[in-house]
Amino acid sequence: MDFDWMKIPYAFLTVFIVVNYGFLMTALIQKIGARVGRRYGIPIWQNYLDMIKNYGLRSSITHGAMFYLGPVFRLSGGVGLLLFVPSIYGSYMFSNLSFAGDLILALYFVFFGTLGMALGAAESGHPHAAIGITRGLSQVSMAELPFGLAVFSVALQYQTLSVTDIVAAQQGGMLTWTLFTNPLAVSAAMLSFLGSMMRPPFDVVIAPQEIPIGPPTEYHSSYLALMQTNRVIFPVAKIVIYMNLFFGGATSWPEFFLKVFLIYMWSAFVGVVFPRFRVEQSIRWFLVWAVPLGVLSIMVV
Amino acid sequence: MKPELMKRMVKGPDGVEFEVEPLRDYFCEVPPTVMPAAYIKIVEDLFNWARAESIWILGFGTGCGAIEMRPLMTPRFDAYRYGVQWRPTPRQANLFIISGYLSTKTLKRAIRAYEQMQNPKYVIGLGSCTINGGMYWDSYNTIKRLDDYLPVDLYIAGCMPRPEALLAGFMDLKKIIRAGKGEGANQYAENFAWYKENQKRVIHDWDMPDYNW
Amino acid sequence: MNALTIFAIGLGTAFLLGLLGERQKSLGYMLTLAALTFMSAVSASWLVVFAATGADSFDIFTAGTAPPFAINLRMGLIEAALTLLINLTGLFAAMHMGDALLRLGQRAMAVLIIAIMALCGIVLTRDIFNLFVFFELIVIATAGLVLLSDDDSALAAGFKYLIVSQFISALLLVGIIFAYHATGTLNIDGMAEAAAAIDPSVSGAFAIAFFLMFIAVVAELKPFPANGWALDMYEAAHPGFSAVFSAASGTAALYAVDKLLQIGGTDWLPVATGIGIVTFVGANLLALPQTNDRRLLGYSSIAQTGLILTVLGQQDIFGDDYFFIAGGLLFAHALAKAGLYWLSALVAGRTLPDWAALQSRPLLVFAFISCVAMLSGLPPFPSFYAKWELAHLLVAEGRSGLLALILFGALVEAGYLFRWFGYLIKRATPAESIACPAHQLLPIAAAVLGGWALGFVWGELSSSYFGRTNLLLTLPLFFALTFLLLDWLPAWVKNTLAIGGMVAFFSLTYAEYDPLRLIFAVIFLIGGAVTLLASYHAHGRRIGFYPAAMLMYAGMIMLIRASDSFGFFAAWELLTVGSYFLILRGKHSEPHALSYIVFSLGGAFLILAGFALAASAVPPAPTFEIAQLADLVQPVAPWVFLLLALGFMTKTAAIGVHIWLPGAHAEAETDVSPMVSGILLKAGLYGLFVLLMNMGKQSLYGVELTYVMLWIGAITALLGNLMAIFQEDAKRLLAYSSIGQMGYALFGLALMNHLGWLMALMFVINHYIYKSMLFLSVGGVAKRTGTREMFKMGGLITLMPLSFIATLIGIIAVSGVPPLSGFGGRWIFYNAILTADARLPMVLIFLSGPIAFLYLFRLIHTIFLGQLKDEHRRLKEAPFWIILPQMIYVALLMVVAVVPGMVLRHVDAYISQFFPDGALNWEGSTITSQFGYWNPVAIMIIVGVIFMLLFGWLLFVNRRAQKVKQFNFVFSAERPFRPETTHFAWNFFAPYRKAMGFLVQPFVTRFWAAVTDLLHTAADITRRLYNGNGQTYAFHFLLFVVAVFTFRMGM
Amino acid sequence: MIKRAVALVLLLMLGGIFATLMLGYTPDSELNLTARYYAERTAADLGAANIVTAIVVTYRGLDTLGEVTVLFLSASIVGLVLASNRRPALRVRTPVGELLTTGARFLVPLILLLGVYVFVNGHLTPGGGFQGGAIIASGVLLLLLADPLRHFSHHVIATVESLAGLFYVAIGLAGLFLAGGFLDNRLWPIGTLGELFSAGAIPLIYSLIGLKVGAEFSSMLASLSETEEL
Amino acid sequence: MAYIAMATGFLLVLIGFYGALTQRNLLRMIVAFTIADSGVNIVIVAIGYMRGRTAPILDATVSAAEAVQRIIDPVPQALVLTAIVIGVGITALMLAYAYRLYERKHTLDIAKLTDLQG
Repeated sequence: MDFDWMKIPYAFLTVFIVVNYGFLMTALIQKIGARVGRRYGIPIWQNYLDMIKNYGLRSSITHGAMFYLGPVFRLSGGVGLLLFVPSIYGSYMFSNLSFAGDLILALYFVFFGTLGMALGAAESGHPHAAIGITRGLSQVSMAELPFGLAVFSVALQYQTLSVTDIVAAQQGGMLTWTLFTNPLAVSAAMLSFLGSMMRPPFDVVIAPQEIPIGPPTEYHSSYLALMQTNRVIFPVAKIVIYMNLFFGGATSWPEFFLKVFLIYMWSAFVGVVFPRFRVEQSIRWFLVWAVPLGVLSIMVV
Repeated sequence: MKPELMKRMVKGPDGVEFEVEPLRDYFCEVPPTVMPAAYIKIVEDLFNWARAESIWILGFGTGCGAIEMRPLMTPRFDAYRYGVQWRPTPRQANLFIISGYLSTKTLKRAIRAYEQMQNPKYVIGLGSCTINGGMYWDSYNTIKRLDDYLPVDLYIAGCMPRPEALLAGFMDLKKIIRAGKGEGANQYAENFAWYKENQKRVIHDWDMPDYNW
Repeated sequence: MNALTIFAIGLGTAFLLGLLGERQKSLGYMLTLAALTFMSAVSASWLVVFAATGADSFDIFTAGTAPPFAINLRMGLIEAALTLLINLTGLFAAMHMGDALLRLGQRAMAVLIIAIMALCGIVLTRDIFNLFVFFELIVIATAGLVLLSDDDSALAAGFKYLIVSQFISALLLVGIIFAYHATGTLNIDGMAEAAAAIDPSVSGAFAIAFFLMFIAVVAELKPFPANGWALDMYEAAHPGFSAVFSAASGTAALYAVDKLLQIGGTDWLPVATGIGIVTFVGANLLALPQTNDRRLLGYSSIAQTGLILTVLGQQDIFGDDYFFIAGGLLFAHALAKAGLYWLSALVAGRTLPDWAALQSRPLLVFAFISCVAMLSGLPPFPSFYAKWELAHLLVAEGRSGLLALILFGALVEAGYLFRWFGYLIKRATPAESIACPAHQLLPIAAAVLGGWALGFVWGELSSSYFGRTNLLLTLPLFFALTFLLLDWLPAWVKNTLAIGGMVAFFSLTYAEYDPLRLIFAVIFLIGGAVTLLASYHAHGRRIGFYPAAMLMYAGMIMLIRASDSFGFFAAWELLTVGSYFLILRGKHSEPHALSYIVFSLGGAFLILAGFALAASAVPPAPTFEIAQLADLVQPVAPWVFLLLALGFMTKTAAIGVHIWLPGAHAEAETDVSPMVSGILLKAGLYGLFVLLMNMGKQSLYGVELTYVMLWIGAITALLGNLMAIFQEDAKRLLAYSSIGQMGYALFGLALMNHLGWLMALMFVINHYIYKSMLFLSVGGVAKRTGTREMFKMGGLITLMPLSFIATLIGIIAVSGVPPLSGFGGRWIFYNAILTADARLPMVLIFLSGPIAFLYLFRLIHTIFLGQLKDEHRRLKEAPFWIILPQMIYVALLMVVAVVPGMVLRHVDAYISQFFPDGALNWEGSTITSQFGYWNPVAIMIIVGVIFMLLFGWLLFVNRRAQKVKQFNFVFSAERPFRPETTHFAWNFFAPYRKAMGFLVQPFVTRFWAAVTDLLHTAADITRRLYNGNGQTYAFHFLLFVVAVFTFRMGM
Repeated sequence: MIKRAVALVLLLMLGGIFATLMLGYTPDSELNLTARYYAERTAADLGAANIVTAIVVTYRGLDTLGEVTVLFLSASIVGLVLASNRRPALRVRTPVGELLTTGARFLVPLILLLGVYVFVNGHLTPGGGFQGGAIIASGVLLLLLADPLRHFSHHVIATVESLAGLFYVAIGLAGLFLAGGFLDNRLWPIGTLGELFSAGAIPLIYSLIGLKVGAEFSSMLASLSETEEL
Repeated sequence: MAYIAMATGFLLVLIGFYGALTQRNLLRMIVAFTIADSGVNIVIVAIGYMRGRTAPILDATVSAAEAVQRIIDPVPQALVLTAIVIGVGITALMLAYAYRLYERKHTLDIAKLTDLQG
C-alpha cells in the first residue's frame, strides 16, 4: 500500500490546531452568551483549566468496560470525524485522512461517538443517563434528517459525494457557494444544525436538574476530560462539514477560523434568544419546518 | 433496616433459589483510601492551580443558605468569572457548600453526596449553624458542628452571610487549594472510622453502605 | 376377472350373510372383509392391466345383448382407479368400524358391502336408469349405515337425508323418463349422441329433462347451500362411515356428474362450474367458524367436491390433462378425508382443540399433517400438481376470475385446516391418552401411505410431462424426507447428518451457480449449517424439528436450482411449509404460525397465478424456463410482474402484508428464529432478484411498477423501523427490524440500477449475518432469563459477556456505523440513489436510517446494560452451542467489513450484465464509484488507531479507577430502591411515541382483522340457514333447483 | 304461514318447470329405437311373451337385481332399526274376531297360490316376481292381522330370502359363463313362445325374485308388527 | 289422455311435495312422499302411453310380427316397476326411522329434531 506516512504528523497537527481553536472559540461563544446576559463571563482560558483540573482529579470509579470505553468512543468519533474531512481546501497538509472515504463516511461516523457514548452512559446503570439518551436519540434522529436531505441535495447538485470535489465546485467567489446556489438545502441544514448542537431550544436532553445533565451524569475526572475535549473538537468537525458543503470551504486557516466561528455563532445566537422545546415538540418542529425544506431542496435541485 | 435492604431468597429463572444481600451485592464495600498527590511536585502545583481556578460546586442547597448561592450566578455577582460554576451531579463537583443548618435527615444525603464526589474535594460550611448550631443549637434534629461529620475546609460565618461573603470565601478557598492544603478528602479517608461513628450516632436509620462510591 | 364379479361377489356375500346365524358374527365379518378384499383385488388387477398396457377402456355387456338395448358397463383406467379407491375405502372402513359392525351384526355388514358395490356400480354403469337404481341403493344403504353411529342425533340426520333424497329421486325419475322420451334410449352414450342430434328448435323439453337429471345428480354432491342434511350426516355418522360417505360416495357422484355432462354437452359445463365454485367458496367460508371436527370435515369435503365439480365444469379446456387434474384433486381429497375421519375416531372430544390428544403420537401427527397437506394442495401430493395444471389451463383460457375464486377458497380452506393443525400441536393435551387399536390405525396408515404413493405417481406423471425429475426424487427433498424416517435418532446425530448433508451438497454443486446464485446458495446451505450449529444445544430427540428444517432448506436450495417455473413454485411451497412447521414449534406461536402460513400461501397463490399468466403467453405450457419471463410483452407482462412481485413481497414482509412476521419470528425457538429471519427471508429477495433480472421495468396503466415497489420498500423500511422502536419484546423488536431491513433491500432492488442491486445483495449478506447473530444472542439470553420482555432484563453484560459482544457488533453493523460491514451497505446505497430519479421515497429511507439507532440502542441497553435484576444474579453465559455460531458471525462480520470486495466484486461483475453502467471500481483497497470512494481497510485502521491511542491514554490517566457495583451511582443524593424500579426500560422512547406514534397505529393489523372478522361474520350469518330442520333443508334444495334453473335458462 | 307461502311459491316455480316439460312433450306415434328393438326381437331372442318381463328380467336385469337389493337393504335396515329395541313379548292376547280368523285360514292358502301363479307366469302374462311376492306378503299380512301374536321365524324368512338372492346371483353369473353375459336368460333353450317352460331362465329368475320379494316384504311386516305395542 | 295422466301425475308430485314441505309430522310427511312417488310413477307410465295401442304382451291378439305396430312402449312399464319397488323400500325405511325417532325423542315433529345445526 502506497501510504504517505507524513499524513500522520499532519493529522496530529490538524487535531492540535482544532483542539486549541475549539477551546478558545467555545469559551468565546460562552463569553458572548454571558454578555448577552449582562455578565462578564468566564476567562477565555477557563476551558483549559477545567480540563486540566479534571485530569488532575485523583480518584475515579468505573461501572464496567463499556462505561470505561464510552468516552474513548466519543472522542474517537470526534477526532475521526475531523480527520475524515479535509479541513483546508487545496492543502495537502490539511486534507487529513479524507482518502479513507467520502461524505457518506463522515455522515455515518458521526454516530460512532454517539453510539459509544450512549452505551457507556447506559452501563452506569443510572436511569437518568438512559432517559437522557432516549431523549437525545429521539431528537437527533429527527434533527439529522433535514441535514441528510440537504447533504443529499448538495450531492445531487454537484453529482459527487467527495467533499473535496464539492468544495472545488464552490471556488468561484461567494455567489458560487451552495448557500446561494441551493438556499433551500442550506436553510434545511442550518435548522438541523441547531438541533445537533445541544443548545437551546434543543437542550432538554441534558436537563441539568431533572435528569442531572442526562447521559454524562456519571462521568467525571479523566472521562469527563476526554469528553470535554470532544466537546470542543466535535462541533468544529461538524461545522467543517457544513462549511465545506454550504459555505465554500476554507482555503486557509484564517478563513477556516472565521467561517467556523460564524457558523457556530448561528447556533449560539438562536440559543440565547429562544426558550426550550420539549423533546416531542422539537421532533414535531423539525418535522414541520426543517424536513419540508429538505424535501423541497431535493425535489428542485 | 429498610426491607428492601434485607437479605432475601430469590428464585432464578432456572428455578434455583439463592440469597440476595443487597448491601453486599448492590454496593461496593471498599473503604476510601488516601489518594497521593502527583509524584512530581510541579505537576501537582499545576493541578492545584487548575483546581483552584476551576471550582465546580455541587448544586445541592441543604438549608436556608442555599438562597444566597443563587445570586452568585447573576450579573451582579457573576461567580463564573472566577472559574466557579455549579454542577448538578456530585461526580463532577469539587466543592460542597453546606448552606446553613443541616438536619440529620439531610445529613444522610449530604454524606452520600460528599462521598460520591471525587478526590480532591472541598467542603464549605456556610453560616453559623454549620459551626456550632447557631440559633438551632438546641434543636432536636439538626447537627451542631459540621466538622464532626465531614471534613470542612472553610467556614463562612453569619446568619446568613451575604453572597459577597461567599465570594470572599471562594477567594480564600482558592488560596487554600493553591497551597495544597485542601486535603479534606484524604483526611476523611484517614479518619474514616471516626467520621462514621459520629455520623451513625446522629443518623439512626442508617440504610446505606458505609461508604458511598 | 370380469368387472361384474364385483357385483356378484358383493351381492353374493351380502345374501350369504343373511344365511349366517346370530352367533356367527365373526365369520360374517371375515366374509365381509374377504369380499371387500376381493372386490378391491378385481379393481386393482384391472388398474394394473390398464396402467401397464395402456389399453383402451372396453364395454361389458349384460344379458348378452349389445347396448343400448341392455345395460352395459364400462371398464377403463379411470373406472378401475375409482373403483379401487371405493373398494379400498370400503375395505378399510370395514376394518375401522369392526366394533360397530360386529355389534350390529351381519345385516350391517351386508349393507356396507352393498353400499360399496353400488358405488362401484355408479362408476361402472353406462345406463342412466341403472345409475338411478344405484343411487337409490346408496341412499338406502347410507341411511342404514348412519345407524352404526353411537350418536342419537344420527337418527335425525338419517331421516333428514331421506327427506331430501326423496325430492332428489322424484326429480331424477321425472328427468330420466323425459330424457328417455326425447332420445329414445337410456344408454348414456346413446343419449349423448341423440342429444347432440336433437334439433335445437325442439330441444327445450330435453334441456329441462336433462336439467332435472343433472340437478338431481349434482344434489348428490351436496352443493352449497343445499347441503344441510349432508353436514348432519357427516357430523353424526360413525367416522368410519363418514370416510366412505366423503371419499367414496363423493367420488362416485362426481363421476356420475361427469357422465351426465357427456350427455348435456358443453352447454352445461358453465352450470357445473358455477355450482362447483359457489360450493367450494361457500362451504369453505362456512367451515371457518365450525367447532365440531367432523362437521368441519364435512364442510371441507363438500368444498373439495365443489372444487372437483368446478374442474368437471371446465373440462372443455383441459384436454388430456382433465383426468390428471380432476384425479389429482379427487384422490388427494378422498385419501385425506378418509384419513382424517378415521383419525377422528381416535380422538375422544369433538371440538377441534381436543385433537391435541394426538400430540403424544408423532406418527399420528404426521398422518394428520399429511392429510392437511393433501387437502391444501401442497407438494409433493397429487393435488399440488393438479393445482398447478388447473391454474395454468384456466389462465390460458382467460378464465382468471375463476382461478381467483378457486385460490381464494383454497386459501380459506388452508386457513382453517392449518388453524386446526395449530390446535393439534399447541393446545394442552388431555390427561387420558388415546387408545389406538391396530384395526383403526391400519386404515389411517393406508390412507396416508396411499397419499404419498400417489404423490409419487403424480410426480412420475408430471415428470414425463414437464420433462423434469420426479419431485420426490429430487435430491434435496429426498434428503429432507429421509429425516422423517430417522426421527427416532437423538438430536445431535440428526444435526450432524443435517449439517453434513448441507455442506456436502454445497460442495458438490457450488460450481454450477453463477455469482448471484452462489451468494444465495452459500447463505442457504453454509449459512444454514452454521445456524444449525446452535441446534446442538438441544437435548433428546427433538421430534419433528429436523424434517421441518430440512424441508425448508431443501425448498430453498431447490429454489435456486430451479430453472423452470414449476420447479421454482414447488420449491417455494416446500420452503413455505417447512418453515411453517419450524415456526409452529415455538411455545406460543400458534396464532402467528397460522398467519404466517395463510399469508405465505396467499403469496404462493399469487405466484402461481403469475406463473400461469406468464405461461399462457410463453408457449409451451405447463412450465417454462424462468428466463423466458424476459420474453413477455404487453399486456401480459406487467400483470405477471405484479402478481409475482406481490407474492415475493409477501415473503419479504413488505408493509401491508407484514403482520405475520413479528409474531412468527419472535415466537419461534431460539435456533429457529435465525433460520426464518436470517435465511428464509432471503428466499423472497431471491425471488425478487429473479423477477427483476428477467422482467426489468414494467408499467401498468402508466404507472411504473418498480417505482411503486420503490415506495413500498421505503415505507416498509420506515414503518418497520418505527414499529421496532416501540416493542417491549426483544425478539419482536428484531423481527420488526427485519421488516425494515427487507424494506431497504426491496428499495435497493426497485432502484433498478447497478448499485441498487449491489446494495440489495450486500443487505442479503449482511442481514443474514447480523440478524442471525442477534437472534441467536437474544435467544440465548431469553433462554437463560426465561423471558423476552426487555424491561425484565438488564445488566447482563458481566454475566453474558460473549452474548453482549455479539449484540454490540451486531447493532453496530445493523446501524451502518463505520467501520463495520453495515457501512458498506449504506455507502453503496447512497451511491445507488444518487443515480435514481425517484427522490421522494428516498426521503422516507433517510428518515428511517437514524431511527434504527433508537431501537438498536434500546435492545442492547435494556438487556445488557442498566440494572441487573435479583433473579438474574446467578445467570450463566448462554450455552456454548448458541455462542459458537455467534462468534463465527462476529468473525465473518469483521472479514466482510474489511474485505467486502472478496464477495461483492464478483457479483458486481455479474450485475454488469444487466446494468453495465455504474459498476464499482475495486482497484486496490479503495472502492470507487462514479460519485465517491471508500476504503474499508483504511477506515478500519484509522478508527482502530485513534481508538487505541485514546484508550491507552485513558488507561494511563485513569489507572486507579475503582470498580463499583450497580447501585453506586448518584441518585439525587438518594439510594436507589430496587433494581426493578431503577432500570429505565419500559416505554423507552416515550417522547418519540408522543411525536411519531400516529404513524404506527396498527392500521394494517386492523385491516386484516376486519377482513377475517368479515369472513367469520358472513359465515356465521349464513350458518343460521342450517337450522337443523329437515324441511328447511328440503326448502334449500328446491330453492337451489329453482335458482339454478333460472340461472341456466337465463344464460 | 310464511313457510306455506314460500312452499307455494317454490312449488309454483317447480310446477312451472314441470309445465314447460309437459308442454314440450309430444306423444310418439311410432316406437322409438329401443322400444322397437324390444318389440321386434324379444320374442325371437328371449322367448318371452311378456315384453315388459323380458326387459325387467333380462335386458335390464341389472336394474332388477338392484331393485331386489333395494328391498333386501330396506328389509335389513328395517330389521336393524327395529331390532335393537325388541322388547320381551309382554303381549296380552286380544281376540281379533271369528270372522277374521276364519277368513284368514280360508284365504291365505289361496293368496299364496295366487302369488305363486303370478310370478311363475310372469313371462307370459301381466305380473311377475314383484307382484307375486307382494301378493304372498299380503297373505302374511293377513295372517298377522288375524293373529298379531303369531311369530314368524326371522331365520326362516332370512334363509329363504338369502337363498333366493344367492341363486339369483348364481344364475346371473352362470349367464356370464354359459350364455352371452351376466343375467342372460339363455342358459338353456328358450323353448316355445307362450309356454310355461319357455323364455330360458326368466321364469326361474322371476320365481326367485317372487320368493325373495315375498320374504323381504314379510320380513319387513314382521319386524314392523313386532314393534307394535299392543 | 296422456296429457291428463301426466298433468295428474305432476299435480300429485306437487301436492306430495307441498305436504312434505309443510307437514311437520313425520308420518304425514311419509304419506306425502308416497303421494309424490305415485305422481312420478303416473308420469312415467303416461310417457310410455301411445294412443290406440295395447299392452306389450305377445299373445293370441298380438303376434310377434305386428308387435311393432300394436304395442305401446314397454320400457316405461319396466322402469315404473323398478321405481315403485324402490319407493316401497324407501317408504318402509322411513317408517322404521320414524318409529325409532319417536321412541328415542318422543316426538314426531320434524321441527324438533334439530339437535345438529350450523
